[in-house]
Amino acid sequence: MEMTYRDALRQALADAMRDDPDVVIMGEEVGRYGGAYGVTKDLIRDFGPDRVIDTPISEPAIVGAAVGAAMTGLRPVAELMYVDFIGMTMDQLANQAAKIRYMFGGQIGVPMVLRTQGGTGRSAGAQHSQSLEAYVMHTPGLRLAMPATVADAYHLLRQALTKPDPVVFIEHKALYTMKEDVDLSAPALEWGKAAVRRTGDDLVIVTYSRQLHYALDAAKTLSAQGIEATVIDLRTLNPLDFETIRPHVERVGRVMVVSEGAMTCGVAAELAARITEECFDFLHDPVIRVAGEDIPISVSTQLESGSVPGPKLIAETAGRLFA
Amino acid sequence: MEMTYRDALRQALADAMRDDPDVVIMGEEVGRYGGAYGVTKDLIRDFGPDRVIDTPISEPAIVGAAVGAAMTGLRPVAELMYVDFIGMTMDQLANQAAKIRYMFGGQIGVPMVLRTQGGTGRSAGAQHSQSLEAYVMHTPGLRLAMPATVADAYHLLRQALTKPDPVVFIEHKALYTMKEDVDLSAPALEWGKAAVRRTGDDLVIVTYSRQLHYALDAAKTLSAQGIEATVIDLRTLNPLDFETIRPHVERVGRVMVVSEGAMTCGVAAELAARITEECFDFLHDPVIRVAGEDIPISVSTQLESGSVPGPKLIAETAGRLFA
Amino acid sequence: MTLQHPIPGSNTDLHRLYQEMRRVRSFEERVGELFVRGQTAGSMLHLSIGEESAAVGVCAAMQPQDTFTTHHRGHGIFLARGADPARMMAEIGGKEAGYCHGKGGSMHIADMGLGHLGANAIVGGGIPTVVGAGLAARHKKTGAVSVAFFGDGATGQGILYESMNMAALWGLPVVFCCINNQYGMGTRIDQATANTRLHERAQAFGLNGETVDGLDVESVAAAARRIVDAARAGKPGFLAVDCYRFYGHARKDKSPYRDAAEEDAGRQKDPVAHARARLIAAGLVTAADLDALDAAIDAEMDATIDFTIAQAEPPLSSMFRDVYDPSEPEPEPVRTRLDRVLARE
Amino acid sequence: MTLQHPIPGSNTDLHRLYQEMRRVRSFEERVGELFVRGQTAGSMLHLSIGEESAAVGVCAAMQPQDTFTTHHRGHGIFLARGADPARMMAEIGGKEAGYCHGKGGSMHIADMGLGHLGANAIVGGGIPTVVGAGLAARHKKTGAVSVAFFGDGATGQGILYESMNMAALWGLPVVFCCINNQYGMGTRIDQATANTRLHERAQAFGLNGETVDGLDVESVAAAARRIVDAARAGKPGFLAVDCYRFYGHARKDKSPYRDAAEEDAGRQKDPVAHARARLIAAGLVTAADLDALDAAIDAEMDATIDFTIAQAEPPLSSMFRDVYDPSEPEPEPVRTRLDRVLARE
Ligand SMILES: Cc1ncc(C[n+]2csc(CCOP(=O)(O)OP(=O)(O)O)c2C)c(N)n1
Ligand SMILES: Cc1ncc(C[n+]2csc(CCOP(=O)(O)OP(=O)(O)O)c2C)c(N)n1
Ligand SMILES: [Mg+2]
Ligand SMILES: [Mg+2]
Repeated sequence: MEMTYRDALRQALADAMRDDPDVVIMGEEVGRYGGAYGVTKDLIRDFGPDRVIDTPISEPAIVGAAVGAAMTGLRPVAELMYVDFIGMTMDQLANQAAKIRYMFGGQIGVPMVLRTQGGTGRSAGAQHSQSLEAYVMHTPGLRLAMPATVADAYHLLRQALTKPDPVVFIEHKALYTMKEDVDLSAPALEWGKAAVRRTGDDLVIVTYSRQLHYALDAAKTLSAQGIEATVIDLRTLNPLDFETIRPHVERVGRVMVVSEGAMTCGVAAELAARITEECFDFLHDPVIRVAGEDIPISVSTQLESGSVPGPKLIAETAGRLFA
Repeated sequence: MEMTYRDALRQALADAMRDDPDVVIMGEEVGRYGGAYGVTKDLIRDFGPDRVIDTPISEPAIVGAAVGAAMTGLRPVAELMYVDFIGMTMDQLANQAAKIRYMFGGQIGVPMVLRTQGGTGRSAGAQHSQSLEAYVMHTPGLRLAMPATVADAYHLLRQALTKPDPVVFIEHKALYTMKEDVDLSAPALEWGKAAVRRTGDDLVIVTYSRQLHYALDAAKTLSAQGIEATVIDLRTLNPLDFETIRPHVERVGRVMVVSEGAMTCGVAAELAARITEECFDFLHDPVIRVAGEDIPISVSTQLESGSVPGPKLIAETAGRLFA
Repeated sequence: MTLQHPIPGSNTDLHRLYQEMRRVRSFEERVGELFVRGQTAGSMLHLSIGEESAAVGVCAAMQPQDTFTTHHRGHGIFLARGADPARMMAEIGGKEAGYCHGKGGSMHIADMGLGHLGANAIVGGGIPTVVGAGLAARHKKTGAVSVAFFGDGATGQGILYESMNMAALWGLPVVFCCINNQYGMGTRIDQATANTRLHERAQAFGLNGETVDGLDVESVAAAARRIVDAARAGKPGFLAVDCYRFYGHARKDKSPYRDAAEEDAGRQKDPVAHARARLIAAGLVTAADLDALDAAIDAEMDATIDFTIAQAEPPLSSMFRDVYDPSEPEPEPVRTRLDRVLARE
Repeated sequence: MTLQHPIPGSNTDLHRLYQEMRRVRSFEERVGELFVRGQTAGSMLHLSIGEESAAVGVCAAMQPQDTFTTHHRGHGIFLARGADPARMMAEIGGKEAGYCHGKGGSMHIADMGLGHLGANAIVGGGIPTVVGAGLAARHKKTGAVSVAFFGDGATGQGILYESMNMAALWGLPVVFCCINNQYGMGTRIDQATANTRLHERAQAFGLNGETVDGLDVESVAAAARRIVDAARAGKPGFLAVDCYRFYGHARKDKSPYRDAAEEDAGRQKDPVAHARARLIAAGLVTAADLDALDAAIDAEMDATIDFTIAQAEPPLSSMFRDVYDPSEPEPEPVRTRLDRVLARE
């Protein structure tokens, strides 16, 4: 069945709400408006305003209330309209949600999901285009899922809604309208497992979220040049599935990591450091980091697209590894 | 002259305030109380309540007000009592302070300093012991200074107070009482330059803040075993002075990076990735990351000290590189 | 700093206020058109049609040295403050000739010359800025008041209360101006709060607080003058201007969450039409006079579109500029890094 | 869930309230002593001496199914709710036998059994929690009210207003209880805000709002009952309890920013002494009766110190436990990673 990423997310929410009466959605415009990107469309009609809760524009308290709800028996899906707003909520997220189980000696967990979306692609400017997953990945106690495919949009969200710990779930704004043929009833890949989306013997590309598609595009270009890439989609950044990455790196010996987030101290840095320390003796070249520029994002479309990786940069850079 | 890190910071503030009438300090308990760690003691007496401003407990607005003051002619030093509270202020810091110059096409800068302190050492628990510099280092537009010595406490703060862009200045809570013999009138090392604190031919240790002292301790232990380490103190993480690091790495070929922050996606990851990609052909071993555990910090002193690097872990790990 | 009011002929206060409102209306209609033609940068465009009296009335109470911040729906405020509509339009179009060289766009427009400390795409993001500007104004004795403009939706943000508390505590020359267009996206104000008398919150923190009906721009200007003058004298204030968002939240939103009857009633509250009617009724001008004025305004605003379309995008080379001060090195581009890494001797 | 009141003999309401307050006072004196002896974990210890009527009066108005969060100065509240003082003392001592196995300490104590959703070292950090708990209580029809306890200093935090707004908008069974001990560290409440009638803010958001004098625990209990009962019926409320922080902010702070006269006057406002005097004046008990009760309480609390000192620290092996749910793998220790990296085949 063909379905968009957006619709798969909605389906996951609806199915989870049907299966678990404790699932509630809360956030700005999630109800009557149906979500700024349409993900929660009609859910308020189907589940009512007590389970699809429109909130005031109060990001810190939205996350804080979700923490409290999760501690007292609900399974809230809090929504941040843009991951760019996570800065207001980092205290509730990192000091409360992430640490409560530990600080309280294991008495209680915080089984909430924080749904949000990030990335470039709509020339939405410096405060609506960021890729801030590194803040989350750096914070012990927070799980982090970033689906790249329609099937994962569905399955990762369903799985996130069964997890005992807080999950930050970051969608990509440029993927909502992406359509794929999926059979949602087919068995899902396990939570926490990376997916090998393509196999080749010359180069391993490790990536996630929208950059998966750019990497696959680039892999096609490279294939035409006789370079065959393995492309790994991490799916979740916490847990990070190194065991899927390792054998490919050891087999191939050349690695590129690709992330849309700013390069310095970002996810690409972690991946490069991790791969290098675990597989040093197998590497012919340093792990190549392709990531977002260390600059804010402009509204100007040409500056915007210039400031994050794309298929061209990935393919060109990979090609030069073999020049 | 012997002087504590705390007194050097106070001296820097006082000297800057004398030299520049636009320098104002604002934060919780900075005035009458003299600062939670005594750094601003008596400054309100010397400069008055219009320049040493006690604020309500409103971290987001403290940072936001500093942004506005910096845009309109003041040079504010905003204080966050603990870096752990940065989560409430990340929107004002990362979406406003860091991006204003860029978004507004270079019309105006935000010459503010955000002084705060972090790290373990006082068994202050999960919400008062973190090392969150990676959030800042990952954010384009923010400068980041982390003094390890008494002289740097003074000079880096003085220099930060002349910079055109926002500087996050993170002190270490365990260093306030550290005393060193310093001549503050001696010429200061340039802003943005790393300091080579010790030179040896067997291993390069790259670190900053309190871990510098642990690394120097470990270097002594290693020296007794015949292993001589070069120890580099970064002083500022943005700018990052790679040009000081490079020749030592190329010369020595073995590197350890040490950070108190959580390992995953932290500063140690960036340093390891950067050193590896720039100096790959010179490395005998992968860059070794020694960093904080990916867990919250406990109040229990033994769990607290167990969760961050110390001289023993650094020396043992280095020793094993040569076993 | 000169406030530009390029169309001459103001003969009464209301006449000038009408003219300013009419310019905002005309600009907004055209920027919406530019958007539809795909010529604006940015997927988001928020029009202030219906809210002109707030922009014009409050700006009329401000002095040249005053500063301000706005929310994402700030075109009208900036225009009322004297912005050059062509440079505004160019910025919204993401062009090099714009106020921010095309980097900021509609939601991040600013101009230090006119005291515009910036629009903001973060709801509430520009509110604490004025507290700092107020501190600086007092410290430097500039006599400036700093005004934060924001929507009713921003009353959900805690930072508003933190900022009002500081302003009141320190007696700062600061004004919080809430343009209450009844909606934050699809959420009506009474769906976002249990007490819609928003000024009561300001009073509870010790500020002057008033709500004024935005239908009549002269009432807005009078209320603003009370609040701004008191702020200048050390008593900060809050002014809510009640109005109605005539169109969708952003240009593409058709407001399906509002019914036609409500929208019709809301659009009756048209401050431009109201001022026009009053001017004519007072016998000061004829409809023909105003038609001529309107036509002149529309022609001026039409020109901003042609200007914008003719302008160039910022060059790719500007991408790394202005992350830091020009005296500092630019961030190293990823490509430059890759060149070095891939070169390996 | 059983509320423990281990000392029998309550014969009147005030007698019970006195007893509870006396237990808090006794506990706090002893925990301060433990701190001085270097036996507490954590460099920060905040005593609630002088604030006993807030803890005891409000808890007296709560029902067993109710939940709550506290600030960093929360020992008294937890005790008043029925905590086991030995396990509390052990937690504050950082011992395995404590409520949180020594990981949380004084500022992060919690107990799901008694509905204690956690103390917090972030000023204001536990406030929105009760909004969520209120939503859950309504959803699950538990009949529970959730109470956020916090200090006057937390009124500086915007999240309080966001939370109150939500509670009022949704009619949640939630109470915001501000223990106004006049100081946030060294800052007196009138140095932190221009309007110290804090309940007016709650009213402006549409909540019930009251301020009560903490000298008289019966008045506090009565006010709390009004506020809590109304919240249970769907009208959330705010209660400020005026009291005085008898000692420093933390155990080591000597409050140099307060003068002796002020402190003397403040300490006159002693809810324990006041209740004692009233009990005796009413002829219900004699001073000797109360002396005996006090001695029994002190003996109980003395025992918590011996208990705590005898307990073990949490084992190092517990360090990686409870970051995630026990069903999930623990985070990999740095040493394990290093073992692998250094091994290299
Ligand atoms: C912090 C933050 N939260 C949410 C948004 C998304 N958003 C943009 S405008 C808006 C509604 C704002 O309403 P209001 O403040 O009344 O301004 P109006 O659009 O009515 O002018 C929302 C929710 C945002 N930009 N920033
Ligand atoms: C977010 C945050 N800011 C600052 C602090 C430091 N701090 C701890 S307690 C305190 C004063 C709190 O005063 P109040 O809320 O009145 O509580 P009290 O200590 O009087 O009980 C401050 C500033 C903190 N822990 N958290
Ligand atoms: Mg609005
Ligand atoms: Mg207090």
